[in-house]
Amino acid sequence: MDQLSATLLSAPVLFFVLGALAAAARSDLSVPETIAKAMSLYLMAAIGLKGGVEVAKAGVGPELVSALAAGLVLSATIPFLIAPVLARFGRLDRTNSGAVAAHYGSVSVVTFVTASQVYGANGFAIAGFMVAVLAMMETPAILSGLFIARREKGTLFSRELLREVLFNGSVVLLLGSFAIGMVIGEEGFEPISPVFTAGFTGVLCLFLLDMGLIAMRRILKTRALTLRLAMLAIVFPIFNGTIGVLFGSAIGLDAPSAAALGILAASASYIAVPAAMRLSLPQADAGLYLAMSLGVTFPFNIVIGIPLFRWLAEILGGAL
Amino acid sequence: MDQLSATLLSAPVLFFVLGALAAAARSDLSVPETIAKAMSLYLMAAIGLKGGVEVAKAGVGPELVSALAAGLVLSATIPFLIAPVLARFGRLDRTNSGAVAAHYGSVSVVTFVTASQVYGANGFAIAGFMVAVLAMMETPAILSGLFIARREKGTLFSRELLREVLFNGSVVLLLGSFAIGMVIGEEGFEPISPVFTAGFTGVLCLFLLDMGLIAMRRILKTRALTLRLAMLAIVFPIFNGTIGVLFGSAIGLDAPSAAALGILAASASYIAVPAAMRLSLPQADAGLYLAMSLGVTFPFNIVIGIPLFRWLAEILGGAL
Amino acid sequence: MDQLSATLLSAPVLFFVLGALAAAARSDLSVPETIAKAMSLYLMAAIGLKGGVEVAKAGVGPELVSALAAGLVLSATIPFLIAPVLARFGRLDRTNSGAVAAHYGSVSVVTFVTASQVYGANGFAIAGFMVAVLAMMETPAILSGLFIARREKGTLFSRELLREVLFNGSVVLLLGSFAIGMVIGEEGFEPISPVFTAGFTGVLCLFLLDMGLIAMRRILKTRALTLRLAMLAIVFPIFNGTIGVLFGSAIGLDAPSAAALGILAASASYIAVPAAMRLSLPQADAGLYLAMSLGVTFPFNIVIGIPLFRWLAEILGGAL
Amino acid sequence: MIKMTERERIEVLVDAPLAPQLARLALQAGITGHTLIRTDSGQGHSGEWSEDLISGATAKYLFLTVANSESATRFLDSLEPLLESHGLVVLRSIVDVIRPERF
Amino acid sequence: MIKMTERERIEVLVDAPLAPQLARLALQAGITGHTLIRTDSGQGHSGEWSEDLISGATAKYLFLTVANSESATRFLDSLEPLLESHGLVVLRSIVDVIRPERF
Amino acid sequence: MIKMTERERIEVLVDAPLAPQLARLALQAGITGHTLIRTDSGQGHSGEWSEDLISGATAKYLFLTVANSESATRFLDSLEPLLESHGLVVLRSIVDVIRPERF
Ligand SMILES: Nc1ncnc2c1ncn2[C@@H]1O[C@H](COP(=O)(O)O)[C@@H](O)[C@H]1O
Ligand SMILES: Nc1ncnc2c1ncn2[C@@H]1O[C@H](COP(=O)(O)O)[C@@H](O)[C@H]1O
Ligand SMILES: Nc1ncnc2c1ncn2[C@@H]1O[C@H](COP(=O)(O)O)[C@@H](O)[C@H]1O
Ligand code: NA
Ligand code: NA
Ligand code: NA
Repeated sequence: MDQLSATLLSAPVLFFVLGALAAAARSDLSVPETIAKAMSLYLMAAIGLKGGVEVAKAGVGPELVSALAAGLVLSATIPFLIAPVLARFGRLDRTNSGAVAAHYGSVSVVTFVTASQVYGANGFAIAGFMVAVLAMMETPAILSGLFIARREKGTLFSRELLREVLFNGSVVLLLGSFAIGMVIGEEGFEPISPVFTAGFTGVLCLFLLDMGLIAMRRILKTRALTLRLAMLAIVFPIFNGTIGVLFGSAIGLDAPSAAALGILAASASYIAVPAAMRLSLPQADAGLYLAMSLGVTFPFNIVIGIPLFRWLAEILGGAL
Repeated sequence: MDQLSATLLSAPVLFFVLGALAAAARSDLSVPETIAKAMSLYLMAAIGLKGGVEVAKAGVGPELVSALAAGLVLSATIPFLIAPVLARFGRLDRTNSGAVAAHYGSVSVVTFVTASQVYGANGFAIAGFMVAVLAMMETPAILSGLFIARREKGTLFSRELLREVLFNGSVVLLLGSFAIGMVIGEEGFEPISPVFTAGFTGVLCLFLLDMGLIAMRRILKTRALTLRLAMLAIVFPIFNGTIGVLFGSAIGLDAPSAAALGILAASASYIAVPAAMRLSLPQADAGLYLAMSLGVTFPFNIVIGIPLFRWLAEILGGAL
Repeated sequence: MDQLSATLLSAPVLFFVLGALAAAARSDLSVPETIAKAMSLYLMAAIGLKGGVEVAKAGVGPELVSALAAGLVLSATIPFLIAPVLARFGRLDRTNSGAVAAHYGSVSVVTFVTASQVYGANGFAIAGFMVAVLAMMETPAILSGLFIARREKGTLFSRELLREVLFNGSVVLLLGSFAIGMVIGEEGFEPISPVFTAGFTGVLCLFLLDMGLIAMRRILKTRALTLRLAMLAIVFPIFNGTIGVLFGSAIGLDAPSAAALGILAASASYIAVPAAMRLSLPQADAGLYLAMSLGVTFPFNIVIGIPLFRWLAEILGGAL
Repeated sequence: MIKMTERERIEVLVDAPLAPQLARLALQAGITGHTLIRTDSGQGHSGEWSEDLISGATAKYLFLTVANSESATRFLDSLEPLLESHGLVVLRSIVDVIRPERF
Repeated sequence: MIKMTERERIEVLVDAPLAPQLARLALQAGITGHTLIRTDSGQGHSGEWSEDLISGATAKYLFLTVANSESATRFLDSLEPLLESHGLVVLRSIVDVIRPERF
Repeated sequence: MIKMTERERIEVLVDAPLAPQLARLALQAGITGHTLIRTDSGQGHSGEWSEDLISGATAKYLFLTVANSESATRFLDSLEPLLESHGLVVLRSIVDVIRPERF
């Protein structure tokens, strides 16, 4: 797997590793929280814009619709697939099973963004419309997770929650930038391209530096993460990602986009879903789901998942 | 008006609209306050530098002096023109009339910056020295507004206020960067041009995204804004902007710079003046003047005012 | 000294002066603290990366090892050289002598960064490996300063302090980015070069604007700075910097790198060391050491030291 | 000398996403005003937390409200069902206020 | 056991641009120390506010000062003219302090 | 009506780099919980400070902890050696808490 070293030796991933090492050495290096939030907004706007501009150029075919449908199905279904494993093998109660499962149904924007940068730098370009799939997959899993957690209890969804699901900040920004990209097209994108294209990889480096710090500190601080759950946090991305790649290949996506669907399925949310869970399932243990999604699954995907699902998608692409 | 669609379909304005829509849908999308402040500092430094570099290149003619004088007169006079309307038609007491009037005499840096970007992208370039006029117009209106509000009461101006008026942060940064631009000239600007020129439009997009969120939330939250006052918040920019364009054309500015003087006159402050009013007229209703300037006039200018005053300036330019 | 005007009229230095003037006029201009921290992280990552990429290109010779040794000796020794002067001429007690001395043994990253930008823009390029020397010099002085302050008292170093010294945030970031630069080389640096190279000087301008504000406010607010101490804050950089240049020339560094070693020796820390002193010598007067290092020595080096040590290194380079 | 009157000061340490819910409960108890104060980090039985997370899901606010005794009691009672599930820390003390009619 | 002495704790919720004025009034009342604490948002009779505005004009601080009874009373009295115009929320309570000579 | 019990509220204004040390002392005194609150700026005998410095060395936090009387006293006693050297401001007051077994 030559892609493994290509991934591992790219600047963004190296900065992630640097952050993790610094945190492991208990260094006091840290990125202010508002800066991290700003970089995350920037990355979402940039990836949305670029996707929209590409779609404006290439047009949308029927694969957009099937990819969106695939994303919806994956996000809504994955929680039901893995919740029983969390309960039985992971020994979690129903509330925590539902909360963790919601994270794995949803997606990590930065994992997608890193994959798109790493793949793109090696001539393996994800289709622009996959950004819409990314946005589509953010929130359905929240509803599935809540359904699992409180099957027989009273009201499932408060008004705040519905708003969180429908008009979640990252969903709005991703889809909004995507739409703006489609409206302005290549020509209108040119004056903002220095910020949103040329600046992209550099900002991603700094953001991943912070993610490395946060992920490692999360692991070091956690009390709730058992060995069983840590194992699941590695098994889930492999399992879900494989389903994603297979699904993507089956509906006729090209290899890079099928790999991207794998990345999306494999990744776990650590922004939209934790906030929704604090709101709707406050009894669930935040330390637990963040340790799994941010502390284990995120690093695994950045370092292993990205080359792995490319490799799988290329094999399938050849096979089909 | 083809410029209307050129304005409306430019990336910065589309991001403004995205922000407004997100806020209207009660999305939780938000830009951290310190990031907004940083972008605002960046935009002021950039516009100042570029103005200064241009003046270094083109030299200053007599129109700089007359433009500065025009700006001073407009900023100091507009509050007196509109305060009676606020009191009679708007039914405000004298304190609130003075406070609101001060906002309309002063200017909005971002409205100017957006106009300069939108005009420039369409080959209608505002002269560099208009940045100095922008800085000149920031604070005289504060004194006029206070004079209106407390005509017969004791001391008009405290020491803090005078410092606020003379050494206000944005005035200092605008004029300082302008001076630095004049000193370093085109050659010295080259190494910093990737940040201050190439980055400009992209940062403006993100800033306007935030302004859209803030403006719309301001409108949704306001209790003080009556229908009459909302109408005035649209009539004032049209009236003041028209005066500005006429004045600019009369003193011999070229069409883009006359349009810019219109934009300056039409725009209302939401940074320097509110802070000064909290300090010197704490009884005035902050919810009210921010709703008018930020909630109504700012969006109106971004979407309608910018193309409107260009159109007016071009007609007058042809006529004179 | 033509370099003096080249330094003084460069954009970064002019922004520093603008900040200082604004603070002197008691303007309310300010840069949010988190933004300053973010820019400082950015500058360290950028300088580290560029140093590493250069070393990857040019290879490391024996001068890296001797330069590192020289840096270590300077950082550990300078506190012992100047502490007696602080005690006798400066009239400080032992605690404060040790605390201030530690600052002068350590280094200011931004002074180095500014020198490297100013020198580079005038074709006087510091060798890439000097970044490693910069990192090397950050923390040994902390141990020397503490040794001076509490020679006969119980435990010298707590566990927190040792971690602060070994894994200090800026040391980790500088060395980490340096290593990443060496790994990715020129080719891997290309996609991130728009952020880390093209953006560098512009960000430095904004950062120095803030440093000007902070340095001048520090001076205006200080109560502890006597005339004698202010004089020392100018004598020390001249003295230490001269030693640094001589040392650098003696071990065979080329003129720009010898000048850089002078800058490092001349500069005083205002990030790593103050934090360590609050932790380990809380009785020392923070107002005092910050006034000296940040309020006097930093501006002196930016404006005078940078051209001075270049001039000295060029003379010595010709003489040797 | 300025006249001051006793009121109750209620402080609740609350997860950021739940703060609006507290504001609503306070309103229902007849308390019109509150102020949210930022916290930075902390430690308790459920471990350490700090604001360093990009989601903001684990950030906490100190919810401060001053009210008369009846409203305060109503508010505290309405918090009861949330106490366990939301891990709230609730403090009450006595303060003197000026212009008591406001609270 | 460490010795503690009673002092008065005064807290004033104040608009950011007005905080320096409070510090001056406190000094005039003979109080040398104070601390400003950041707030995030709030709600009162005049509606909601939050720090989300780029001007900072609507941000608020909690001005905290501890003082002996005489200084505190002088300070509170000097606030009287500002109460209405500046919409201040003023709280007073009793605290025990160490090293009472400082306050 | 919800049952409340008296506890002691200890607040310490502390330099940012020293906050972890306080947390350790609190733990040693048997106090498991605390919250750090951000401050912005202040003024005292040793002059003004504000968070405007890039090193964070002069930033301060308000360290807040609620504890029973014995633990609180142990904690305050353990602060004694730091009082002078670290320039701490220490406040104690009484609060009512819910679920007293937590504190
Ligand atoms: N009862 C209260 N408890 C705590 N804070 C309050 C209270 N009433 C008002 N405030 C704060 O004071 C601000 C101004 O109050 P008002 O003048 O009533 O709008 C509000 O936005 C709150 O932040
Ligand atoms: N009386 C007081 N009330 C509130 N905070 C105080 C008081 N005195 C001192 N402080 C805070 O403690 C810090 C250090 O005080 P000092 O040691 O007197 O300089 C000050 O900068 C204030 O933030
Ligand atoms: N005794 C205490 N004093 C102050 N804050 C506390 C205390 N106990 C808990 N907290 C705060 O409440 C949060 C949750 O507490 P816990 O539910 O015990 O984990 C902690 O992280 C602290 O921020
Ligand atoms: Na997923
Ligand atoms: Na105007
Ligand atoms: Na040095």
